Amino acid sequence: MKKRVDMIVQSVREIALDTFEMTLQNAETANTAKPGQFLYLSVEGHTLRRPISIADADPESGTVTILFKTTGDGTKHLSMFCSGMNLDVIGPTGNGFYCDAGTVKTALLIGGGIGVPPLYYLGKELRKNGIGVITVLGFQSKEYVFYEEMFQEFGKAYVATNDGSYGYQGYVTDILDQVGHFDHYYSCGPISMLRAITSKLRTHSGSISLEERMGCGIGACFACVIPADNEGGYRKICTDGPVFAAGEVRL
Amino acid sequence: MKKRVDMIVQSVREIALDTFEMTLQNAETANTAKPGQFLYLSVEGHTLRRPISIADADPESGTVTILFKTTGDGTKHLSMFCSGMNLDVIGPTGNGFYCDAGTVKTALLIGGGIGVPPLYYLGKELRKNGIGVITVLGFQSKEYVFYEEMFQEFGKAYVATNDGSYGYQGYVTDILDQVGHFDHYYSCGPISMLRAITSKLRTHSGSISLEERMGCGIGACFACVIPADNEGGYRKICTDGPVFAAGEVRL
Amino acid sequence: MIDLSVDLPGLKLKNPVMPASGCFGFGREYSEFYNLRQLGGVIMKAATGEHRLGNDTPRVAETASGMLNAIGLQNPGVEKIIANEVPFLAKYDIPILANVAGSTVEEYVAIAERFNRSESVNALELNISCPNVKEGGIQFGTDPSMARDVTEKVKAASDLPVYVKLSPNVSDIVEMAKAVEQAGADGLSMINTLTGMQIDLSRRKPLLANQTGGLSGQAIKPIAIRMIYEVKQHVAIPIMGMGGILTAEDVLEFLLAGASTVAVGTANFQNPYVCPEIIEVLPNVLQKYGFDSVKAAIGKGHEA
Amino acid sequence: MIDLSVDLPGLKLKNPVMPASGCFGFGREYSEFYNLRQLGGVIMKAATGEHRLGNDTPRVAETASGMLNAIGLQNPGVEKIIANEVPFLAKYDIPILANVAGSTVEEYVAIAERFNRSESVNALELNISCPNVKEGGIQFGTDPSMARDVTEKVKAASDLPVYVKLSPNVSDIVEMAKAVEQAGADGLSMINTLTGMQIDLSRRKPLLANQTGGLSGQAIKPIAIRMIYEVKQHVAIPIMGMGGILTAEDVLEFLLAGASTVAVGTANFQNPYVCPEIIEVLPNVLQKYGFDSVKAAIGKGHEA
Ligand SMILES: Cc1cc2nc3c(=O)[nH]c(=O)nc-3n(C[C@H](O)[C@H](O)[C@H](O)COP(=O)(O)OP(=O)(O)OC[C@H]3O[C@@H](n4cnc5c(N)ncnc54)[C@H](O)[C@@H]3O)c2cc1C
Ligand SMILES: Cc1cc2nc3c(=O)[nH]c(=O)nc-3n(C[C@H](O)[C@H](O)[C@H](O)COP(=O)(O)OP(=O)(O)OC[C@H]3O[C@@H](n4cnc5c(N)ncnc54)[C@H](O)[C@@H]3O)c2cc1C
Ligand SMILES: Cc1cc2nc3c(=O)[nH]c(=O)nc-3n(C[C@H](O)[C@H](O)[C@H](O)COP(=O)(O)O)c2cc1C
Ligand SMILES: Cc1cc2nc3c(=O)[nH]c(=O)nc-3n(C[C@H](O)[C@H](O)[C@H](O)COP(=O)(O)O)c2cc1C
Ligand code: FES
Ligand code: FES
Repeated sequence: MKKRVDMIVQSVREIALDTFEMTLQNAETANTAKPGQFLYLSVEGHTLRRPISIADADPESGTVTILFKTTGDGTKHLSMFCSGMNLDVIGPTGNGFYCDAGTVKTALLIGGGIGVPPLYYLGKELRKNGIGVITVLGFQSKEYVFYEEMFQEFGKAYVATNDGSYGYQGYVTDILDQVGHFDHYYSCGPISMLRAITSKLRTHSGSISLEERMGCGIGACFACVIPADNEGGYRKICTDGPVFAAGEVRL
Repeated sequence: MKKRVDMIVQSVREIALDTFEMTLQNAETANTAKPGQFLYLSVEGHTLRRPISIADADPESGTVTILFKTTGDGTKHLSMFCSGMNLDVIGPTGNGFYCDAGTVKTALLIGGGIGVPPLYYLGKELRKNGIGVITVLGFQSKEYVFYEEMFQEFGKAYVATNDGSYGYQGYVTDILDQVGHFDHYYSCGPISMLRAITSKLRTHSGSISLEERMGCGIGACFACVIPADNEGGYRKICTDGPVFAAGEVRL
Repeated sequence: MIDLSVDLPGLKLKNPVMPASGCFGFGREYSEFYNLRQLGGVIMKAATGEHRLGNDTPRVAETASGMLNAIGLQNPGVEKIIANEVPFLAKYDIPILANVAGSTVEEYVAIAERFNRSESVNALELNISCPNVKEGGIQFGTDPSMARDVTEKVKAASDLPVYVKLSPNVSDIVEMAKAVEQAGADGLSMINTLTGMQIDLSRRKPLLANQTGGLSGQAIKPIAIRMIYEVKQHVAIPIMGMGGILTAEDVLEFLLAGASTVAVGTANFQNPYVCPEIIEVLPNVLQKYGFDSVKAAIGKGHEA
Repeated sequence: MIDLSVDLPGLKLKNPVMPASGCFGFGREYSEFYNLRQLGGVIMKAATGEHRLGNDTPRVAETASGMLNAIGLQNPGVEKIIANEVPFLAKYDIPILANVAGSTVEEYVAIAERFNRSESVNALELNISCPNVKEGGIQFGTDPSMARDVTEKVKAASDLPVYVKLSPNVSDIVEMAKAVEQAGADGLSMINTLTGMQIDLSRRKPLLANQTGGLSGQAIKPIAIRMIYEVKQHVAIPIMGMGGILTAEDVLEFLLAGASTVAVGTANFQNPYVCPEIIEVLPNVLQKYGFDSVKAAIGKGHEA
C-alpha cells in the first residue's frame, strides 16, 4: 500500500542564492528512498502538491534531505518552514536512476542548476557500490553554486557558470570533451540542457531525469506525460519517470 | 487618516468552551479604543476580515484584549495563533457606546454569549466615571460561562444559562424584573435576544450593539446595512454602528 | 445508525461519494492507497472511440483555491478500457460509471453501445461538456438542441442509465437540464469545469499548451451549488453533484442544494485518501445537522 | 522611467489601476486611508434612476479565495450621486467613471443623460451584468440583442464614452462583446461577478437573503483572463480588465491578456491600501518582465 506520510522538518537553511536545503525526519522514507525519486509535498493554501527530488537519505539518522529553489509561492512558503513543523508528503515517488554495476565502472553526473540535487544522492550510492564518479555542474552564476565540495569527494568535479563568475565560463556541454572516459551518464537539469546533452552524447548510454507540471503525482491524471515511442505513445513522468533512459522519450 | 495596523499577539488562552481570550500589543490602538468599537482582523487564507469587539484596552501596557468563540474556520485559525505572531488589523472601527454621565447614574449591562465581551470594557469605563453597573449575562450552559467574577467587581451580576446548568435557568429577559432601577441599558448578543430585550424594555432608554456579515468593514460596500427610519432608510453597522440607540434601527 | 445509501436509476450506492471522472484514472493508482470497496461507486476517466493522446504539456496549472487542466481526453479508447480497466474495477464490487466523450454523435453512440455490451458497467456519464478538446465536446454542452439530440440517440442505443454531465459555461443551465431531461436522461451530473486561462508572465503566453483549461477545485463550489440549486427546481431526475468538494460538510451542502450523490475530483490530488475520509465522517456531519440519512438531506436546502 | 500612462476614449489615465465599481463606494471611506489622487481613476458604485435600498441581509458570504455579494444596487440615485458624491471625487483630479444600472432601457438612458449633463464625470460604465437584482440587469448581459439595444440608446443619449460591463455568466462572451462593439461601445469592462450560492447548513437554506450572489475575488481570475484573451482576438475597442486582481503581477497578467487598464474590487476589502500599493510596485514588475511601459504590455500574451 502506498502512503501519505508526515515528515518533521529538522532544519532549513539557505545554501546559495534562493536555494534552500531542508532536512526531514521520517525513518521509513529514509530507509526506502532511492536516488532519482521525489517527494510530493503539500503546501498549505496550495491546491497542488510540489514535486521535489530527494537529494540525500540517511537511514541511520532517519532523515531525508531536499534542496529547492524559491521560484514561486509554494517554494517560498516552504523556505519559511521552521524546524518541528510537519510536512504532508506522498513519496518516495517515481522510479530511481538505473545502474548496472556490471557494466558501469565510471559514471558521469551532469547537473544544471536545481537539477543538481538528485545527483548528489546518486553519486553517494554509486561510490558506495565502488563505481567511479566524474561530475559536471552548471549554474547561472557564482551566487547560485552549491554542493561543489561534496561532489569533489566522489571524484573530479567541474563547475561552469553561464556568466563565468565562477569556474568555467559557459554551459556544461562545453566541458563534456574534457571529462575523459565514462560508461554511463546521468543528467538532470533544464530541458534545453538535456536536449543539448542527449544530442551531444548520442553515442553514449545515459539516464535523464525530467520535470513536468503534475496533478495527482501518482499516475492517475495524465497531466505529466511525455511523448515516447512505446506502444501507448507516451510515458508518465510521475510514475514511469522521472528518470528515463536517454532516447526512451522524445524531448 | 485611518490606518491598517500590525498588532502583536501577546497571549491566547481558552477561557471557556470554544471561547478564547487574546491579548494584542499596540500602544496606539490601546490608547484610542472606545468601548463598543471593534477590530477588523485579517486571517491568512481568508478573503474577508473578521470583526471582533474590543473586550478591554489598557493604555498603560499598550494592550487590547479580544474574546472570540470558534464558530468557523477563521476564528479557529485565530485560536491557533501563538504569542509573537502578527495580526493585520483595521481599527478601532465603528462608534462606541453612548453614555451621558449627566443622566445615567446606574447602567444595566445585558450580554448574551459571545456578545458579552464589549460590555466588559464598557463596564470598566462606566465605573471609572462613577456610574453604577448592574450586569445580566446569559450563556448556553455552564461550560460557556466566562468573566462572571470580573463583572461582579462592577456591582451585582446575574448569570443565566439556557439549560440551568449554572445560575438561573432561562433567558436574560427572565431576570430583568429583578434587577431594580437603572437609567440606561446596554446590550449585546444574539439578534433574538436583542429583539426580546428591546421589546421588554420598550419604555427604557438603551443602546444595543449589532452584528452583521461585513465586506469592507469601513462603510464603502453596503454589506452590513440595517433598516432604519432615518432619511436614507438604513444605517451601516460597520460605521454608523455597531452600537445604536434602541429603536434607532428596525431589528 | 445513519443510513448513507442512495438509490439512483441503475445504481444502488451504499454511500453517495464517488471519485469524479478524470481525477481517478481507472482506479489502479488509488487502489494502492486504500481498498476501493469503501467507495459509493467509481466514475472512470473519459472513454473515446479510439485511443487519444490528448494535448501537449503543460496540461495543468494552479490557481487560487483551484487548478486548470487541459488533459484533452487522453485515454486508450473504449475497447482497451473494457478489456484492461473495467475488469480491475469490477473486482471491488462497486457500481462503475463510464464517462463517454465523443467528437460526433456517432462516436458517442458507438461508445455507449460498446459499454452496453460489456459486463460490469452500471451506468453511463455522458460528457457533453469537456472544454479541452478542439472539436466536439463543448458544443454539445452549450447548445440545448445538440444536447437533446446526443442524449436521445445514446438512450436509444443503450439500456444503461444515462447521466448527462452538464457544462457550467452556459447562460442558462436550467434550459440545458430540461433539454436533456426531455430527451430521456436518467440523471444529471454537474458541474464540469469552467473554462479558464493563466498567462505565463515570463514566456508571455498562456501557460497551458492548450491555452485554455478547465477550472476545478474549491474555487468553483459556489457556482456548482447555485447551478444545482436552480436546476433542482426545474427537473425531476436525480443530480450527481460535483465541483470543489473537499469535506463531508461540502457533501452535505451539495445534498441540501439538491444533489442525490456527489463526486470528488481535484481533492484527490491534494489528499489521496479524501474519499474514504469523507465517507468516514459523513455520518457524524449528517447527525450534527439533524439528518438520519443521506436521503433525508437531499434537496432540503430549498425552503418550503 | 517606466511609463504607466494609458489613453482610452475619454480617459487619460496616469496609471492603469482603478478601484472597481461597488467595492469603493464613492471614495470617501478610502480617502481616509490614502490620497485618492494616486489612483489612475475611480469607478463609482452603480447609480440607478431612483434611490434603491437593495436586498435584505446577509448580503455577503465568504468562499474559497473569493466572496459572494448580493448588495442589490443599493445607492442614493443618480441625482444625489451627482449632487453629493461626484463633487467630492472631483477634488482629486482623477478621471471619474459612473457605473450605470437600470431595470429598463429607459432607466439606463435617463441615468446616462443625467451624467452627461453633470460636470465631472468622464465616462460611463454600463452595468448590464448585475446578477443581484430581480428585474433588469442580467438579461441585458446575457442576450446580445438586448445588450446591443441598450448600448445604442445610451450612446445616442450621451456624449460620454461608454464602457459596457460584460457578464461572465454566458455561453459565448465573444458574441456579447461583438454585439456591444457594433452598437457603438467605446470600450468593454470585464468581468462582472459569476452567479454563485452558498448554503447555510444549520439553517438549511441559502446563506444570502437574496439566495444567489456574485462571486468575486481571486477565485475568478482564470475565468476573467480567459474571457479577456478570447474577446481581445475579436474586438478592436479597449478592455478594462477586472476579476480577482490582488497584485501587480495580476495586473500584468491582465495587460498581457489584452486589457488596457484594470480595476481592483474585492482586494480593497482585504487591504484598503491595495490600489496605491499595486501602483507603487507596478513599474518594477513591468521592468522585471521586460516592459518599459504599460502600453507596451497590452495584448502581449497573444503569440504572433
Ligand atoms: C520530478 C521533479 C523533481 C523536482 N525536483 C526539484 C528539486 O529537487 N528542487 C527544486 O527546487 N525543484 C524541483 N523540481 C521543480 C519544482 O517542482 C518546482 O520548482 C516547484 O513545484 C515550483 O513551485 P512554486 O510554488 O515555487 O512555483 P509556482 O510557479 O507558484 O508553482 C505553480 C505550479 O506549477 C508547478 N511547477 C512550477 N514549476 C515547475 C517545475 N519546474 N516542475 C514541475 N512543476 C512545476 C508547481 O508544482 C505548482 O503546481 C522538481 C520537479 C519535478 C517534476
Ligand atoms: C461588530 C461585531 C463585533 C463582533 N464581536 C465579536 C466578539 O467579540 N467575539 C466573537 O466571538 N465574535 C464577534 N463577532 C462575530 C464574529 O465576527 C464572527 O463569529 C466571526 O466573523 C466568525 O468567523 P469564522 O471564520 O469563525 O466563521 P465563518 O462562518 O467561517 O465565517 C464566514 C464569514 O461569515 C462572517 N460571519 C460569520 N458569523 C458572523 C457573525 N456573527 N457576525 C459577523 N460576521 C460573521 C465571517 O466574518 C466571515 O466573513 C462580532 C461581529 C460583529 C459584526
Ligand atoms: C485533471 C482533470 C481531468 C478531468 N477529466 C475529466 C474527464 O475525463 N471527463 C469528465 O467528464 N470530467 C473530467 N474532469 C472534470 C471532473 O470530473 C469534475 O467535473 C470537475 O473537476 C469538478 O469537480 P472538482 O472541483 O471536485 O474537481 C476532469 C477534471 C480534472 C481536474
Ligand atoms: C460588494 C461588491 C459590490 C459590487 N457592486 C458592483 C456594482 O455596483 N456595479 C458593478 O458594475 N459591479 C459591481 N461589483 C463587481 C465588481 O466591480 C467587479 O467587477 C467584480 O467584483 C470582479 O472584480 P474583483 O474580483 O476584483 O472583485 C461589485 C462587487 C462586489 C464584491
Ligand atoms: S501527475 Fe497525474 S499522471 Fe503524473
Ligand atoms: S461592511 Fe462594507 S459598508 Fe459595512
